[in-house]
Amino acid sequence: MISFGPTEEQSVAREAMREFATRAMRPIARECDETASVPEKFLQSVWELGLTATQIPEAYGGAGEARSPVTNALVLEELAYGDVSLALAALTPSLFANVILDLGSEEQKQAYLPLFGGERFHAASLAMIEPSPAFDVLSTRTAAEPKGEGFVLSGRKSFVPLGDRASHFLVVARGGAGFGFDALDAFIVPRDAQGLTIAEPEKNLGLRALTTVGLVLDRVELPAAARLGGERGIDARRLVNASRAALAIALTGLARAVSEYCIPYAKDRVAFGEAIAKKQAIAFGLADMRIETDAMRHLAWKAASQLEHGLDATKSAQLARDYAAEECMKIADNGVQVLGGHGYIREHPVEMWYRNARTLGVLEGTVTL
Amino acid sequence: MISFGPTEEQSVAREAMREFATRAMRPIARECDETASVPEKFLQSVWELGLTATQIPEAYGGAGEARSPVTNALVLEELAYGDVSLALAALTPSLFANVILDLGSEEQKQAYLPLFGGERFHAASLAMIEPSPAFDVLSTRTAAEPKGEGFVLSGRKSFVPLGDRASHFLVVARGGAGFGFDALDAFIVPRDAQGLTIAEPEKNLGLRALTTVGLVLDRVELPAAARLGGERGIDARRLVNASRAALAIALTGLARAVSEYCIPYAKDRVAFGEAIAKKQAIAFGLADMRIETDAMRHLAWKAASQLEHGLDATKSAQLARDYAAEECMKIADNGVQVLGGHGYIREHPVEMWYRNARTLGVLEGTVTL
Amino acid sequence: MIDFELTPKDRELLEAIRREALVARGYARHYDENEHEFPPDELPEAKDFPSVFSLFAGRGKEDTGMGVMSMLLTAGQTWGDYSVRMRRGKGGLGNAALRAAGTLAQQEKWKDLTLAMAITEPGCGSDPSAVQMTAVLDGEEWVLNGEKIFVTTGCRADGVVVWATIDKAAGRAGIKSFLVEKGTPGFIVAHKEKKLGIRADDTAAYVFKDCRIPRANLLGGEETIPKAGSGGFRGVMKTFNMTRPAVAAIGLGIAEAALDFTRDQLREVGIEIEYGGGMGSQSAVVRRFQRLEALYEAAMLTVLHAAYLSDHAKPNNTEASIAKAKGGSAVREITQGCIEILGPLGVSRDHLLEKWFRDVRITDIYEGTGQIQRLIIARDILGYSSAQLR
Amino acid sequence: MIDFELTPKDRELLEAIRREALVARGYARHYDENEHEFPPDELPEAKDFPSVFSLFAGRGKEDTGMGVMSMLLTAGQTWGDYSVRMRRGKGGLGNAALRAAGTLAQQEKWKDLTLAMAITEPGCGSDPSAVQMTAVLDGEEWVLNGEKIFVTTGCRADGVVVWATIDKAAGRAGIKSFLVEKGTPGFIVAHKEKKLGIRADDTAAYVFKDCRIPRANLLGGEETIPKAGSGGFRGVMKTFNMTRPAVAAIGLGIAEAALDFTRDQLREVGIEIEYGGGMGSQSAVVRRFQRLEALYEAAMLTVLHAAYLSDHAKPNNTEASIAKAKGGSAVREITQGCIEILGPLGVSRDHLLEKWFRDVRITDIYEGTGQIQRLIIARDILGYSSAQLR
Repeated sequence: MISFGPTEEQSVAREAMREFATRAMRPIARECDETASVPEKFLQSVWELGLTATQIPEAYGGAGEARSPVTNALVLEELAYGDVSLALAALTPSLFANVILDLGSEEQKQAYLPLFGGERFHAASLAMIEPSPAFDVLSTRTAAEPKGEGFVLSGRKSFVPLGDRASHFLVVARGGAGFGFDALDAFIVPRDAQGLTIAEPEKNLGLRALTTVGLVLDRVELPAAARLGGERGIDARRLVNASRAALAIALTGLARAVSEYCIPYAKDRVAFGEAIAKKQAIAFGLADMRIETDAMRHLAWKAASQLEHGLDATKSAQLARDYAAEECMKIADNGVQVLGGHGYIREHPVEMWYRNARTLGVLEGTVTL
Repeated sequence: MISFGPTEEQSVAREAMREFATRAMRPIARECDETASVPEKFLQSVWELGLTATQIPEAYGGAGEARSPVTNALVLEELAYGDVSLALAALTPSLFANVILDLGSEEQKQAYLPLFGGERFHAASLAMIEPSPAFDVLSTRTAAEPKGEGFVLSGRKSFVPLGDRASHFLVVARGGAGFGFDALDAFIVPRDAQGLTIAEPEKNLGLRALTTVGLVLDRVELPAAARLGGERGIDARRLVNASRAALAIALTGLARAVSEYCIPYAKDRVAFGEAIAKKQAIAFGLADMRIETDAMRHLAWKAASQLEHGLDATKSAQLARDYAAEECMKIADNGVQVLGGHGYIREHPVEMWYRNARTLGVLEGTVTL
Repeated sequence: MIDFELTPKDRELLEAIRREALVARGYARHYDENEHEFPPDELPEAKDFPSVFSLFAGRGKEDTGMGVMSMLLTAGQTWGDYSVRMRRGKGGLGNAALRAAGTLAQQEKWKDLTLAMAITEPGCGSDPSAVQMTAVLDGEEWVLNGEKIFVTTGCRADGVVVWATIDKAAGRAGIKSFLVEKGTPGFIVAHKEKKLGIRADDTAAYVFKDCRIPRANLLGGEETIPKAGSGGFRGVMKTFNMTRPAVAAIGLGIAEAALDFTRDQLREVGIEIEYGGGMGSQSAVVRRFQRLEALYEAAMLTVLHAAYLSDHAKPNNTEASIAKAKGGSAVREITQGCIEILGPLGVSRDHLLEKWFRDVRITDIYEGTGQIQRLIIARDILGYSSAQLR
Repeated sequence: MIDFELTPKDRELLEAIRREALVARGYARHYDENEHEFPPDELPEAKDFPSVFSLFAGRGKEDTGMGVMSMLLTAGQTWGDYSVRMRRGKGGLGNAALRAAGTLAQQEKWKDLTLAMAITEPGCGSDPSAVQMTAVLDGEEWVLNGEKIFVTTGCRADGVVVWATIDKAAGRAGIKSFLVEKGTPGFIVAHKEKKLGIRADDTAAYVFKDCRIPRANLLGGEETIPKAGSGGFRGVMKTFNMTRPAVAAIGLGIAEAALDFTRDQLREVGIEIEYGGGMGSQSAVVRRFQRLEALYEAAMLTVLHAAYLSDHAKPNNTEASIAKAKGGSAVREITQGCIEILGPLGVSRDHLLEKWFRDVRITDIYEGTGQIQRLIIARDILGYSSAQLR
């Protein structure tokens, strides 16, 4: 049944996150961007909201609530609205845990999910992106060669969230031969694995509060049990789709932040004798921001809902992500223009959102639902 | 030396064409569109302007003025400004003659150029397009197999201008093996060639006053002399580049027609108590029409100038044509929007220009410089 | 619960609609080339089809809401051909107005009429508040005088819901909707417009000359002018909260047909639309096509969202305009893009794509242009009155 | 004759500029990460390069005009790095104003100064007519009072051309340009702005407090207010007819660097940008890249066109705004698109692309936003005064 109505619980969760975003994220966002760091205190405060643990079954040390990509989408939009860099940092543990939940073997769930049941923030991450021009997940070069019972991983990864502190990495690699998703696998690599080098934090255009690192895998030897999903491996589409749906809704939250910042600004700012909001060129631009933010959200919700139903979301997730990347870029770009010179200086957040929109729009595998 | 200044002669020619477009084309454009026909009287009147014969050397029965793609671009913009369907019909003879001039062998020039030195309008045409989805000149399927001294042509063509009355067709076909331009050749096919079937006039979205037909070539046997350029054949790029540069400037003329029609309309039309031209949404749209029309013209001029210098215009012609197709579509689209309901009814020319913009934007080989 | 899956009953209904629509498509070119000829209420090939309406029976709480469903059905019809909208009984824009603004008695009385909606006048484009047509109460009758243009289904309709002012000085507040039945003396159908597209449609111009109608034909029956300025006008605007999304749905059904045709044609030359890969591994054609698909999905979802709110009796003025604005621009880009992708073949009248390109262009114009919709949205988000933002 | 080919002398000059520019590129990241640190007038590696200016000698009628050439040279500089613009002697925006509005004597007197241009005030964005800063004639001195923000090269410059009104009641007509040298009492450089990009640039805020300058520092020397209303203001606006295209050229040089970098990176993974084929035979990456190239070409040509008109003393107010508006939007789309094409690698600070993305974003903002330029264009084509179209 087609419905745009969140459940009672979902509405409550969304409200709580909106309040948290305004209270705990907005005030520190600029400083975290300038210093390119995320305060432990913040990570711990989000941890205590239980975002990662809630949907882990009690058997694995979680709160045992139903796994719901839709609920996670509602939560992510609000956190991204607060600050998308901090949101991705806070949700990095889920990037590892949710994938284990969805695609891991029983042994893997038992082995790794309990890591996230504790009191303290625990980081584990996903390594999908590679440092090559026009990178596309289908062009993944990191290879996993069978060796005896296990595998040997070789390759380079970049943009690994919280790689500086992650205890484990889910590394996407080309297992089988051939092109396309069927050739892709993921492997659980502990931080201290032989041959794994974790580079210094990367410096990026945006999402600066989110620490990302590069990984070099030089013939990293892994046991058979390290292969995600065990013997049968995984359908890498599921992994990519969840990431794209997540990016789509994160971009929606970011776009909404821009739009909601511009509205009061345009009403206050006077030029040629009246509020610039009364100029059609500005007013229509603000209307378009609202139109596209709604559209982005609907597309992301549809993908999330298909994920929740266990349906193939390959099409809906791709359309949602590509659409959101393009429209969020336009919105952030127009946000700078609405503020004019003030949009170019770091006294206002729009220049940061402009950088974040462009950065988030080209990343994959850095957040999931 | 970079210069945007036409010569004295070019300025005079442009003025004359502008006057002709307003006097002889605008008044009949709508009826020609509704009846899908072009009056002989009109073709004859353009013929008397000598557009085709002027740049044919006297030795071949022409007026012997210098061959100038730039001058032709200035002329074409004005004619397209008047009515692009009639413009293409009027210039169809040049579509054949100019290609012979640029790429034909001495024998071919002597044999065919005199056809255009007479008093009466003489039609000959070019057949490049084929009726396949997402047609691209590089995907040309019409094939020319060597047979004895000559060739055998087989394939289908569409959108052949004035094919209903053309005495000869320059048929683009895949001569050599391999992909790309080097495999392309052109052949001179007389109307009465064995195996050539000329279909009924096509019905199209736009350019309705321009009669176009489909050709079926069923093992048409041709002598060696029919191959354009003789033994050495041709560089098909030259053919395609000249066509694209021409399309770019024709689209510029069409865009200017829309833009110049909308300006007075927007100043006269009152809504919410004032001329709609005073609404930023309308005014900025009109400004964008002017910006892009200028940009389209500059790109087309650059390609035409490179053609005139005999330089490789492959890049400039492609950029100019693709850019013009996209921007002219936007301008025509916005033209309809500026007129609102009046833009949707056939009392105003903008709905016709909307159809013409979309049609012209996907055609190649229907006009040249 | 947020969900986008159709139930079996939903699918059954949509399949029935599309089956009929596909029959209509067989006549699409005929009604395009024979402008103003009316399609029959029932096409011979569809005579024995079970009535779609019978399928409405037995729909339950677990099925998609009727408002959302009506948008999908509307799109399903025009996916076949716009002319399907021209049949009687299916109801015109005026019927929506009657449902929204009429009293129960009025809705009952005129429920069997196909009603057009007449708002635009030669002098005022998308500016309803500039309505010049007057309605003067004379005893138990209203006397109407004025002109209307661009009246969709103006000839075919049995009657019309027309906007007229009972007090020009009151501006928008003075504007009321009246129902006028065909055949009423002084109600003249002036002429039909020749159009770019939707040629099966009849777009008429009306003249009202001392046209007398019963006092009871004032929709809603409220003869006084509300104090709170634009209140009365807002009442009139309410009319549009399902009409705006519906108009977008009409265009989107056609846009979907264009996408389906393009996908099929590309398959003919071995180009498959595959998903999952990024820009780096896509062809220009596939990427462009997927952008158009995304536009379709995005626009359709804004339509369904506006209808969903209406189904749950939630205010949807902003969302209705979002649906109309997004749909209006999406269908333009989609049909323009499909032709760009298919090239010369796309502009040939051997296929319907070029017709769909012409038909959808009306979407962003009638029932309030995209500019008007953006004004409405901007006012809502900025908290400006129509006086503050023009 | 319409022509777009460079002469050998043109090429020589451009190559020399680019050679210097490439040296500057080596320092680009440094000056980006050390905001407000001034680049030296001459970089060590470039010390022994022959002076570019020597190459101006011996240019003839057959060579490209100086106005057009200056645009190409400007773009050639920023193709290396925006910081090149920060050197002394190269002249700031104020120098252009001095050349355009100053008397010959004034031009001679201050020819060696690098001059900033101060227009914007905290209260007025792109609305110069709202200038609040006042200039009052007191004997042989003008007394200036007011604030200016977003003054490009405000700290580095030796002086500034500042807009102030000698009669607020006269509106635009009362606005005049004054030259104020650094060190003048009452002329305070308040602070520097932290910016998204062009960080080697210094953007300052000024405060003028009873700042006294010689009567002769009024550019043009015209102390009376012209009858014909906006005449005086138009005089001021004349300043911009080469500045607007130049500002676009600054951005386009950077955009070209982004295109070059992207092309090279794609080649690394075997993607060649080939021309000639249509959409049907292109990859998504190649088609997108070529669209960006077309945008660059189109924008650059509007810049050269505006300069060409100026070289031939033809009015170019509309064309100057076209160049600024087109350049401002083109550089945004180009740099956004290059990152989209290169993906994650494009946002890494290991490369300069992300910096170029930040640097060019100022183009559509300073010296009149894209909206202001469109207002100017619209007024010109519609024949509206600034009062008629706001």
